[in-house]
Amino acid sequence: MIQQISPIPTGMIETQTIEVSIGPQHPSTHGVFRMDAVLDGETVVGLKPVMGYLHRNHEQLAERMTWLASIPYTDRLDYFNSMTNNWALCLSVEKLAGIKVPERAEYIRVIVSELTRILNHSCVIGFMLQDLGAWGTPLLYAFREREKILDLFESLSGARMMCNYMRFGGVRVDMTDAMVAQAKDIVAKFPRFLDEFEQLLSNNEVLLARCQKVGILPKELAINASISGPMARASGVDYDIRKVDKYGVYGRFDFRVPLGEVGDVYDRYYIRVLEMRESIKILNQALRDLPAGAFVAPEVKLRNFKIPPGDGYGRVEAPKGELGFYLVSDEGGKMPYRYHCRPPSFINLTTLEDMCLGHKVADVVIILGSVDIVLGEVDR
Amino acid sequence: MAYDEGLKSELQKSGIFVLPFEQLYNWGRKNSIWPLQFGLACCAIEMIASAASRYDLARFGAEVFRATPRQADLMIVAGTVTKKMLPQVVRLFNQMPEPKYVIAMGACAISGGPFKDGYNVLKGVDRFIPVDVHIPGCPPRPEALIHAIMTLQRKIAGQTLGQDQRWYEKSATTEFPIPAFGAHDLEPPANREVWQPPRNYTDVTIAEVLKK
Amino acid sequence: MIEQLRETIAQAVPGVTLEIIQSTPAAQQPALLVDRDHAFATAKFLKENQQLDFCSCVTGVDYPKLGQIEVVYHLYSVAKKTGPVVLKVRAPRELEQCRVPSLTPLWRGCEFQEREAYDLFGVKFDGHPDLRRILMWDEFTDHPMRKDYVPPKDYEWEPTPHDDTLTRAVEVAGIIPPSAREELEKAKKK
Amino acid sequence: METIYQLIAGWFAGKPEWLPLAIAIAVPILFIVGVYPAIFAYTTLVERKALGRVQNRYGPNRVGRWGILQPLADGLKLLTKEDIVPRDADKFTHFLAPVIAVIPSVLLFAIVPIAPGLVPVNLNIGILFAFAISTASVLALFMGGWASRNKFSLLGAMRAVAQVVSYEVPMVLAAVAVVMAAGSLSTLDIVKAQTRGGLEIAGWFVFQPWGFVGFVLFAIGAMAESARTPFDIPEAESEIIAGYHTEYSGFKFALFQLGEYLAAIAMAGITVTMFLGGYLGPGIHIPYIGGFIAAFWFFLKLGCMILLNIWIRGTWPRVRVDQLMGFAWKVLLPMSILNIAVVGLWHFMGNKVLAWGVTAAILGLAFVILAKISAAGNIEKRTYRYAN
Repeated sequence: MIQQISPIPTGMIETQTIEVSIGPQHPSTHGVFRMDAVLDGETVVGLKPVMGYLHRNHEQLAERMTWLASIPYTDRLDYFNSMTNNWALCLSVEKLAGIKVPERAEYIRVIVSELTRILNHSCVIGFMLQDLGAWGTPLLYAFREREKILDLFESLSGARMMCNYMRFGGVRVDMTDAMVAQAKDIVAKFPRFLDEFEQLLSNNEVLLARCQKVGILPKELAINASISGPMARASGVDYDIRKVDKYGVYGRFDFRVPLGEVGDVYDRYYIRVLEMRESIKILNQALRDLPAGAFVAPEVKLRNFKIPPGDGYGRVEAPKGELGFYLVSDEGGKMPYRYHCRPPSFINLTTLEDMCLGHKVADVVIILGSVDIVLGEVDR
Repeated sequence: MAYDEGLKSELQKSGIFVLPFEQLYNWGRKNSIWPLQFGLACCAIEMIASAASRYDLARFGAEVFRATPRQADLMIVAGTVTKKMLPQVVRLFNQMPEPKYVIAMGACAISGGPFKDGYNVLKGVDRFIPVDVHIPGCPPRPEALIHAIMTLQRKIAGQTLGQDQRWYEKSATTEFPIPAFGAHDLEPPANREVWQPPRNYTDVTIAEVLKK
Repeated sequence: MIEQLRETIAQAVPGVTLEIIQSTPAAQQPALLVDRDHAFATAKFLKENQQLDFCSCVTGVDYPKLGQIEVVYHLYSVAKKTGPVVLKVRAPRELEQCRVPSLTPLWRGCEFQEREAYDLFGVKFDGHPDLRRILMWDEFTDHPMRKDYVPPKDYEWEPTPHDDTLTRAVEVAGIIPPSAREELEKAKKK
Repeated sequence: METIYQLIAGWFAGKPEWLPLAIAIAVPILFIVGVYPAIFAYTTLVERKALGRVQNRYGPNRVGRWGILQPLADGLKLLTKEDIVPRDADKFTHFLAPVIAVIPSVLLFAIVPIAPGLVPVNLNIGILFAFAISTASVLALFMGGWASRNKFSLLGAMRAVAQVVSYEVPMVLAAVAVVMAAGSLSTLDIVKAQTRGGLEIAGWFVFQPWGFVGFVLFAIGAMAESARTPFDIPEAESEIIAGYHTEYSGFKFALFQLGEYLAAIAMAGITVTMFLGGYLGPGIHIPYIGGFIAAFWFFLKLGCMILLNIWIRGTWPRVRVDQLMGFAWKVLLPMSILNIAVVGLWHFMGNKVLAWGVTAAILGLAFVILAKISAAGNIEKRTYRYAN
């Protein structure tokens, strides 16, 4: 008898799934990204990412212009981190052409890249909390800090966001003593901001309840799906290109790579906080040891720059993950024959569906926020 | 809509303030411009920066970024408009209630900017929707966006009721045609009602310029 | 190093044709060109025996002179922290025959990148779970990254105040708006 | 109403009998329709400015001094915006929803006393009336979400129904405790029951252990009922665009906002009345000006509650739907039921100092246990390792 009055068989209540298109204009898709979600009530039962709304033909344009002319375009790939994008292209070209970069330029590159990493991570956390519904406060705090770093970039390169700062064989202009002092000042003050930020958020019950055990990405899947950057490290993948390739002068600095255990949204949030602290360590060392000397390799002729025929792949650890450039030079060597950008946030989206299934609509936006995408890079 | 300035100042002296309805209407509109929370590319970050603490768009009453087009007055086209995105941009513009304004922020929104050569990039959003204010720059600084909002405010303050306004002509439709995705390009590639190529636009070729 | 790898693969995958393609002299990233039929088996061997568990970068390259399109895979090992091993597969350029085996069943990271290569180059990946266009819209029929792609003529050249600069740019750097290219060539012939 | 009638009945001795009655009815209505919407308008300005301060910026300051005319400009603009009704919408319901959203919120003010004896309508079932009316507002949210024919609206409407209905229960039970202590459902009597001590402060229910718990429960419930952060999931901007009012433009949207804010203000008023001693405060017994001082205290407390609301909004993330429901049913409901029992205990214990200690201990223990049970499955402390 009990069998008969036990729960209503699912077939008796007729339910329907609804299909919702989240994006391309949506406050939490971080630009023009779209997710075709199938919802059963509030639960996500299907989700397909749709991109291409910002496909700006960067690769084709680069194949029509000289090697040097592509540098300003890389600024606009991941428009938060123009410095690391510049570095990725310069590193690849230097690898193909066999250019040796002077010491001072390498140090300056490390300094600006780590500042960029801090900037990116703080803004990403701000955006993620905006998606959580914190009404802009953490985001605007992050933007306040960002302005300070952008001031330095502006005095360094003349532009706030699109720095166009690096050149093959070095950087465009030298870092003066005043700028080094400014950078030291930023680095000295940043930990206080980070502490304040953490005090406000890291132990907030709502944040913990919302973020923990949401959007779990297992370690094996992370490796298999080519996930890179903080997202992979949050899943426990010990892979940091700064440590593995030791490009530039990263081999000389003492820093650690934080790893997460669970691989959920909270881990991805906290790994970024920890990485910011490690970046500050690197910055302190780099600013202390900054050598004198040339800031650009004098033997490199940027006018009429040519690369011998062949191909090559160079990569850096951008704040969002592995940013690489696959370049092919043909007979003339004046322009790239093939120019391919390996964007980290595009590939990090591969597992979005796996992470979102079974969660609520409200979780989808924070999972996307924790993946940290920038549409300029996803669609190029 | 003529009114007597002399009478107005005369009355003002005796403590009576007269305001034409038009001015009151324009004052209300210009001081409460709510933008659509709509970022396309790089410029969107500067748009957020202009709402953040150093630049603070809120001073002009314009920080209420509404996520739904139904409640927004101003569309800031912040970034590159691609051909894949364009139908959605036009649709969003159609969904906004009149009176509505458009700011084309950055080189890409104005003309395609550095990406003008691209096969998927629209060469200026004004080919499909009417633009009120253009901001040059790649990306424009937040000050430039604030200046654009002030320019828009001046523009609104100078408008007159009942004339030349899209939303006052009963016959004119405020729906802008949404282009369709074609096999090679958008169809049609431009809305000729909104945008006409400049004079000599098509018959001057680069070859002729080179001959000079 | 690469010779050694080539020998190992040749023993493990019978019937495979392998060719070594050199990179630029400085880059030192020689690549293995695998024939289409054995590409999947080779990749499987590399993943399972060489611990190349991380497929970082997938892309296509169009070679109209060879009449072929090349798909390039960059493989790394997270476990051993080595790499890259570059794997290349070639297919004819004609749209119907332009097919290579998909490596998505081995590395999920290839999923979007292979879709992108399909979208931009028209390479069909056999065995891909969800091969659709990813960057362009579905109704689009061209493959714009091919070298013979002609973009739609919506680029209307505007006379600007700095025409002189533009002219100089055209002469010196060879940067020509694509729509103006034909006209320029015609003018030169005259 | 009665007070005004008695006050002015004498002046109209020779006039028709209905005149003083009409005036007595009209004055409170005008007061409610005039003063509270003005408070709403300036709440939006204060909210924008306060959020600005929280976020290190100024907030509106260009329209008039300190941006004082900003709400007027906003109102004017919203009034003159085009009114869009989606083609597929249920037009009548779409029109009706914003109207219904405002009415219950306005009616709520009828029972909020602002000075001794000065309450628009002294209903002897005042609290019951308030809950009956406030639940009606969910109807408007659902109608608006359903009529819009928008998937996001529909999701918002569903969330609104689930949320408001769930939070009604602990809220009413928290109010039951107050009603038990005061022995009346009338709001005036509830305020009177808190009259004790020198400065009219010591008797406030919020200073009793059960009253404090009730206050917290009621404030949370009120926040959820009026869909304010962190319970603003029916219109969660980052998830479902604007929820139930996604498809509303112009003045209809303004009406929804008006309804939401008025409900929040009215709920703050009821919270003040029930737990914070209403209009009680030092100096309310001074002749002639005592009434004004009482009104001042009431509006001061109301302002504090509104500021608390804004402060929370500026700093807290939003909770998720299932967590929200779980919180209502697993934490708030047991607490509110226990609270009722504790009030009974309080009532029957003679020694109030001992009673204070005992009830505080019981409630504190219960809270700790409930917090442990509800959080155990989810929140964990994490440590992070570093790669070698």
